[in-house]
Amino acid sequence: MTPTPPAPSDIARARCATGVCLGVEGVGDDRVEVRLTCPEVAELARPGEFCQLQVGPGPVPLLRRPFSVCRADPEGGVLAFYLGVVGEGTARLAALRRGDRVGVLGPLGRGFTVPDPPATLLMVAGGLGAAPFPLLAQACHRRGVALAWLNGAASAGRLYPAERLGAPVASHCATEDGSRGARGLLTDILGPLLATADRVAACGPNRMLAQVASIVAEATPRVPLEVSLEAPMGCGFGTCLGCAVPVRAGDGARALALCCRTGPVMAAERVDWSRLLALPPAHAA
Amino acid sequence: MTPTPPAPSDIARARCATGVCLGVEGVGDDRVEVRLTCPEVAELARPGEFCQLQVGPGPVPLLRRPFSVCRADPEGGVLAFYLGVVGEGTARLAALRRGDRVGVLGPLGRGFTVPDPPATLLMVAGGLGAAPFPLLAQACHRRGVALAWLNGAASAGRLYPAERLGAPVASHCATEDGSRGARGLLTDILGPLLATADRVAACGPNRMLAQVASIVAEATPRVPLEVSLEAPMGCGFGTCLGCAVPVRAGDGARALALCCRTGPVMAAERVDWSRLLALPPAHAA
Amino acid sequence: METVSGGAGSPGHPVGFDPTVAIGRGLTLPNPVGVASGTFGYGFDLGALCPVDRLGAIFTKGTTLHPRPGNDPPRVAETPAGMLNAIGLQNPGVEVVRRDYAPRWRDWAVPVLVNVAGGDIAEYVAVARRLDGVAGVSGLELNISCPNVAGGLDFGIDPRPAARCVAAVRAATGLPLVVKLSPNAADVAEVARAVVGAGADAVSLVNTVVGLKVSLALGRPVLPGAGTGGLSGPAIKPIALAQVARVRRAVEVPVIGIGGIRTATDALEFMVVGADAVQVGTATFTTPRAALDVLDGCQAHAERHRLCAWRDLRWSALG
Amino acid sequence: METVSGGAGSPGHPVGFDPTVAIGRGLTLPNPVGVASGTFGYGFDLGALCPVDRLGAIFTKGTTLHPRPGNDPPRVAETPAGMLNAIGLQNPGVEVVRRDYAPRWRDWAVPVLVNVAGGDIAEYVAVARRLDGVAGVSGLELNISCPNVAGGLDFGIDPRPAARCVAAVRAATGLPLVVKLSPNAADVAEVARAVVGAGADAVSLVNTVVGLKVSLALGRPVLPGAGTGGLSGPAIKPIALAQVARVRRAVEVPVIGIGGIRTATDALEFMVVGADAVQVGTATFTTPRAALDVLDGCQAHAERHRLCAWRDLRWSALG
Ligand SMILES: Cc1cc2nc3c(=O)[nH]c(=O)nc-3n(C[C@H](O)[C@H](O)[C@H](O)COP(=O)(O)OP(=O)(O)OC[C@H]3O[C@@H](n4cnc5c(N)ncnc54)[C@H](O)[C@@H]3O)c2cc1C
Ligand SMILES: Cc1cc2nc3c(=O)[nH]c(=O)nc-3n(C[C@H](O)[C@H](O)[C@H](O)COP(=O)(O)OP(=O)(O)OC[C@H]3O[C@@H](n4cnc5c(N)ncnc54)[C@H](O)[C@@H]3O)c2cc1C
Ligand SMILES: Cc1cc2nc3c(=O)[nH]c(=O)nc-3n(C[C@H](O)[C@H](O)[C@H](O)COP(=O)(O)O)c2cc1C
Ligand SMILES: Cc1cc2nc3c(=O)[nH]c(=O)nc-3n(C[C@H](O)[C@H](O)[C@H](O)COP(=O)(O)O)c2cc1C
Ligand code: FES
Ligand code: FES
Repeated sequence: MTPTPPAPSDIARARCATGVCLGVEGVGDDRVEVRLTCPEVAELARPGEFCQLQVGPGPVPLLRRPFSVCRADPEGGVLAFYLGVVGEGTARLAALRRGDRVGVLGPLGRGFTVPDPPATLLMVAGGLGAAPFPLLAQACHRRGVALAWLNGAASAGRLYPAERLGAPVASHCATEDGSRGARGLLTDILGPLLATADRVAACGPNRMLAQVASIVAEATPRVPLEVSLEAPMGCGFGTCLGCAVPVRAGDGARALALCCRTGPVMAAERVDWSRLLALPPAHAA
Repeated sequence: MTPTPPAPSDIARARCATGVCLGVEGVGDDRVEVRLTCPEVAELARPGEFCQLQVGPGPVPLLRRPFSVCRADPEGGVLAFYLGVVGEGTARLAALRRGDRVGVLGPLGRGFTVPDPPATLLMVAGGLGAAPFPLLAQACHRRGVALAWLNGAASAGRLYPAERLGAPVASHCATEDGSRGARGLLTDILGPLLATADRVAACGPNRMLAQVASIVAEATPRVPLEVSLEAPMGCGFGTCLGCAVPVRAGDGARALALCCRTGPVMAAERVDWSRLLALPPAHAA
Repeated sequence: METVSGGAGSPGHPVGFDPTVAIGRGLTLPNPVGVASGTFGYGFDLGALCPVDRLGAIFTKGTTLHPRPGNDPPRVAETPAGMLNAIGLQNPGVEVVRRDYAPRWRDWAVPVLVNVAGGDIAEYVAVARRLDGVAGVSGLELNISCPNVAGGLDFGIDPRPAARCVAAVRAATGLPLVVKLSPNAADVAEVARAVVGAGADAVSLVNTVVGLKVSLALGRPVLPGAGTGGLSGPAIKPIALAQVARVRRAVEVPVIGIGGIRTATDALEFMVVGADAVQVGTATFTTPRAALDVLDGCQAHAERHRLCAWRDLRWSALG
Repeated sequence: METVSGGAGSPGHPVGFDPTVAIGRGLTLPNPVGVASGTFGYGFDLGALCPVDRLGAIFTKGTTLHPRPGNDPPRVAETPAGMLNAIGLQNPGVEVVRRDYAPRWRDWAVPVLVNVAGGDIAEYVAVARRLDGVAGVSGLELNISCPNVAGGLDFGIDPRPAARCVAAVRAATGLPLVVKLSPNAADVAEVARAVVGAGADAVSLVNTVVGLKVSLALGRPVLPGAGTGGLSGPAIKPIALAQVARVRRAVEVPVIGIGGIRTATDALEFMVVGADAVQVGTATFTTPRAALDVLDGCQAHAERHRLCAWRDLRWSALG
């Protein structure tokens, strides 16, 4: 089974467009989906790619913010992003009103591999890391790939509703407070699920991804794992060199790769997990 | 006739309050009145005093912006400000929606003298300089002072409607394009009106005020003139020393006075007009 | 000081939390949040808008030997996340300060430090001498870094003249001496070392950064003269944090951090990079009680994190 | 160049409007709006997001003798109206530039100037020598002011080493030589005079200002190592304008203004205080075609005000 390899990040596909807000829908507790009309980008976006959204006229906040494309409907020309309020930029996006204009730069980065059927893809999402999976699930489903879904969050209200994925999935979940599914972390229940998967795609905090990677690396038979990483970004298109993440070079040597061009999605074995975890978390930047 | 002297600017009267927007009403072309509920300040504000309005959460724009109190209704707890969009701060105020909160620091500065009756006060307003006159007109009318009104603007749509003053006035106007009243500047028709006035209060651009001052100074009999000056302001309450305007000291020597404490309303003879006009205009700061 | 005192010693604090900050020569601030020179007058202006009694310290407007009228207007202009000022040291002169202001400060709970400025060393010395032993004056802040008067910067950007100036003032007064450093020095740590060597009890930084705003419509700078002024506000906070961290590594004396502080988080960030105390400046203009809000927020943080002293916040790499 | 050329010579301009900017040694920029080093790679990254053909100049990423991997992450952080970066001169080394990149630049309408960096004078000289006479390379911009590598700043803040470095590079190349000045010097005008004396054809300024951001949650700076990085963006515009005005009075050569330029108004403000050309930096990150928008706005301004040359904008007091 040779999966279709991810297309390399191709800046020629990126558009600097303007989206128009169609509405902001609450999703569970403290999470929203922001829907925009943005046909230029909606027709190009692939699973796991991201957009740099402008969160104001500037100069405060100054930089765009990166968000994974959650949904892209080429026919309707609609893009959706899933997010929670963690700071000024996300607060502004969550407060958009219908008709407000938003700068959309994208699609950017390298996305997830969509496997060739027959195959089962296990999608592993921690918290806001659910964002890229509706688009990935729909692409896989259209292609005939079976799907499993493992979602972890602090509480039931923070889980991403499986029915919103837009594709049939075998659904599993873990909550820290035990309010739905297993009590604990998703990594507590990941092991057994690997047996049924041909491939794993994961997105969430770096610490969670590192644990997922170590569990997958120890499982037999070993399944390919792709992870979507985060890094603070200056530009999103490979120019500022600001989003370096530690990777292992071909010869295993220490190296760095740009999260916005080589990633955000990378093969797990490419990532230098111990160096990554030694860094201050991206969300403190 | 000894007019009631203006109260000195008394910082003990200032409140750092929060107003709630009741609405933004269009007034003619490109001008609005912003109405706020702000009882603490509404009960204290006197004609010609101003408030420092917060125009956003910061840090851009950083500073509050000064606006003359246009109306203050102590019973209803309502304040109104008259403004046009000249930059970012005024754009934000004009875009306020009902229910939005606005920081209001005031009342600040020294206002206009309300003359003792019987007397006729001529109010001279250039453009946005109409702002302080509704409050002044109402205070004078309540006191039994008769009023004349001279308003100049670029065109009819920019004149401040006399009926909004809230008091009966003998009304005169000049427009640069001749679309209403005399064609030209208000200073073209000021001279003859002085004969009927016991006192003049003026507000508008520095250049206009200087001309008004020189016309009044040459008229016989000479009537007292008070002008409301503008200066870029850092604080509005006398601390930053940023709002200095050139004045003549008691002995006629060059001196400076703080627009926010000694002003914004000053006796015309106190102002050092030639030095004032030699400065870059406040609106270029 | 080992005792618990002031508002921060209120319930909720771990027993033994010490909110005070020792500056030296007997001066201990009740808490680390002061107000910056030139942004709080001589403490009388704000009245009920910002009651002074809970402040950690008041640093007065820069004071010279004789009254100064200040610069021609315009004197202030807004910039992205900052403002420029070119007040030009308008002040009533030291005689008014010692005769009229100091007596009123005597009964205040808050220590008042007079910010001293001058055109040459002799003027600094003369001002300091006239304030020596004056009841109500808790200390001096030597402003060797004002960018808005001719000569004002020279002392601040070069270690040697800075040290000469400080040594001369040191000899003229027994008052606690804080020296205010300029961010326009090529190496602020060198200047800090020099002034501490010359007798400074503490250093404060940063003063404003030299900046200029242009009016395209006028085809010239907004401020008069050469058009330059001092940049303050949030825009300079990263510059100030970098310099405080640098000075913290260079000297042992207390460091007072200044520059763009609007919130408790801003103030605590300065403590992370080694500030013992802070001053709130420009923020007072938009929120008159900003310093009190900052203090309240810092105290709440100390309680939440059960600090024993502000020092607990310091980045470990700074020792 | 006396002829009318490029987009700015289009209808609406008074006959004789000259949009070009002469740098010296035969290099004339087609218009005054370039893109700044480190914010546009080597000109290949942005593709259709910002077509290069109408740009006034491309200043490449800082280039060293050998490839450099750059600093550990995180490398960027946002600040009020600005950003910090500590990229650490990640670049492929001069060999890749001369072998792979320069040939592709040969057919471009836009002049490409390679930004040269190094750890010592020998490295600057070696890089410059390797680029001398390479087709496609229109000039060098000597970065004696990078705050993010050990030693990078030393050349920029002191006139003597700056002059030595420039003189050595001047001897090694016949290419037009722009020297990029640091805003962290105590007196940028002195450094400017020194480098012009040593053979610089033009100067550009400012590079980033040393800054630091703290994460209170982590109790340490956000950026690794000492925590400092280079501050860029609108926050530093007033600082850059002040320094450009100062350098304009100090030297006769062309001055290229940099710092916080996002709009045509920003660019024109730099011309008011004496800049002959400008570079758009951080703004490209948020608006990839920012430099073209700035150019269009400047040209519209020139038409509206019927300028004969950009020089007409200059503040009269600067002569
Ligand atoms: C490729 C990529 C895809 C992402 N997709 C999503 C998504 O689909 N949904 C979602 O909710 N979030 C996503 N993020 C994270 C999102 O970009 C940040 O939460 C956002 O930038 C925070 O902006 P803010 O202004 O609200 O917060 P800030 O005020 O900037 O900061 C608040 C906190 O968020 C942190 N933060 C800032 N930038 C980043 C960053 N690049 N990565 C992580 N943390 C950051 C800050 O450091 C701070 O601690 C993604 C990040 C990357 C790199
Ligand atoms: C005591 C006083 C009372 C005022 N009352 C009114 C009023 O009732 N209605 C009204 O419309 N305007 C009034 N103004 C002017 C008003 O303060 C400015 O128009 C406003 O600050 C501009 O803010 P902005 O952010 O929209 O413009 P900015 O983006 O700050 O600038 C736009 C233009 O307005 C100029 N400006 C900024 N501050 C001032 C200032 N203090 N005075 C004059 N121009 C300034 C700028 O320099 C610039 O040219 C008053 C000014 C003062 C000093
Ligand atoms: C209007 C104004 C006047 C100032 N006057 C003085 C002064 O007289 N002496 C002095 O040492 N610093 C003076 N400063 C500098 C401040 O004390 C402070 O160092 C600087 O503003 C940075 O802090 P901030 O960003 O919090 O304002 C002044 C600042 C402003 C804004
Ligand atoms: C991410 C980044 C990388 C930079 N790299 C370099 C560099 O390699 N060489 C250099 O001379 N300047 C470099 N700079 C400085 C810019 O060229 C410019 O001088 C500075 O950012 C100020 O301009 P701005 O405010 O428009 O960004 C860099 C700036 C940024 C933001
Ligand atoms: S975010 Fe700029 S290179 Fe990746
Ligand atoms: S505006 Fe600050 S003193 Fe008048």
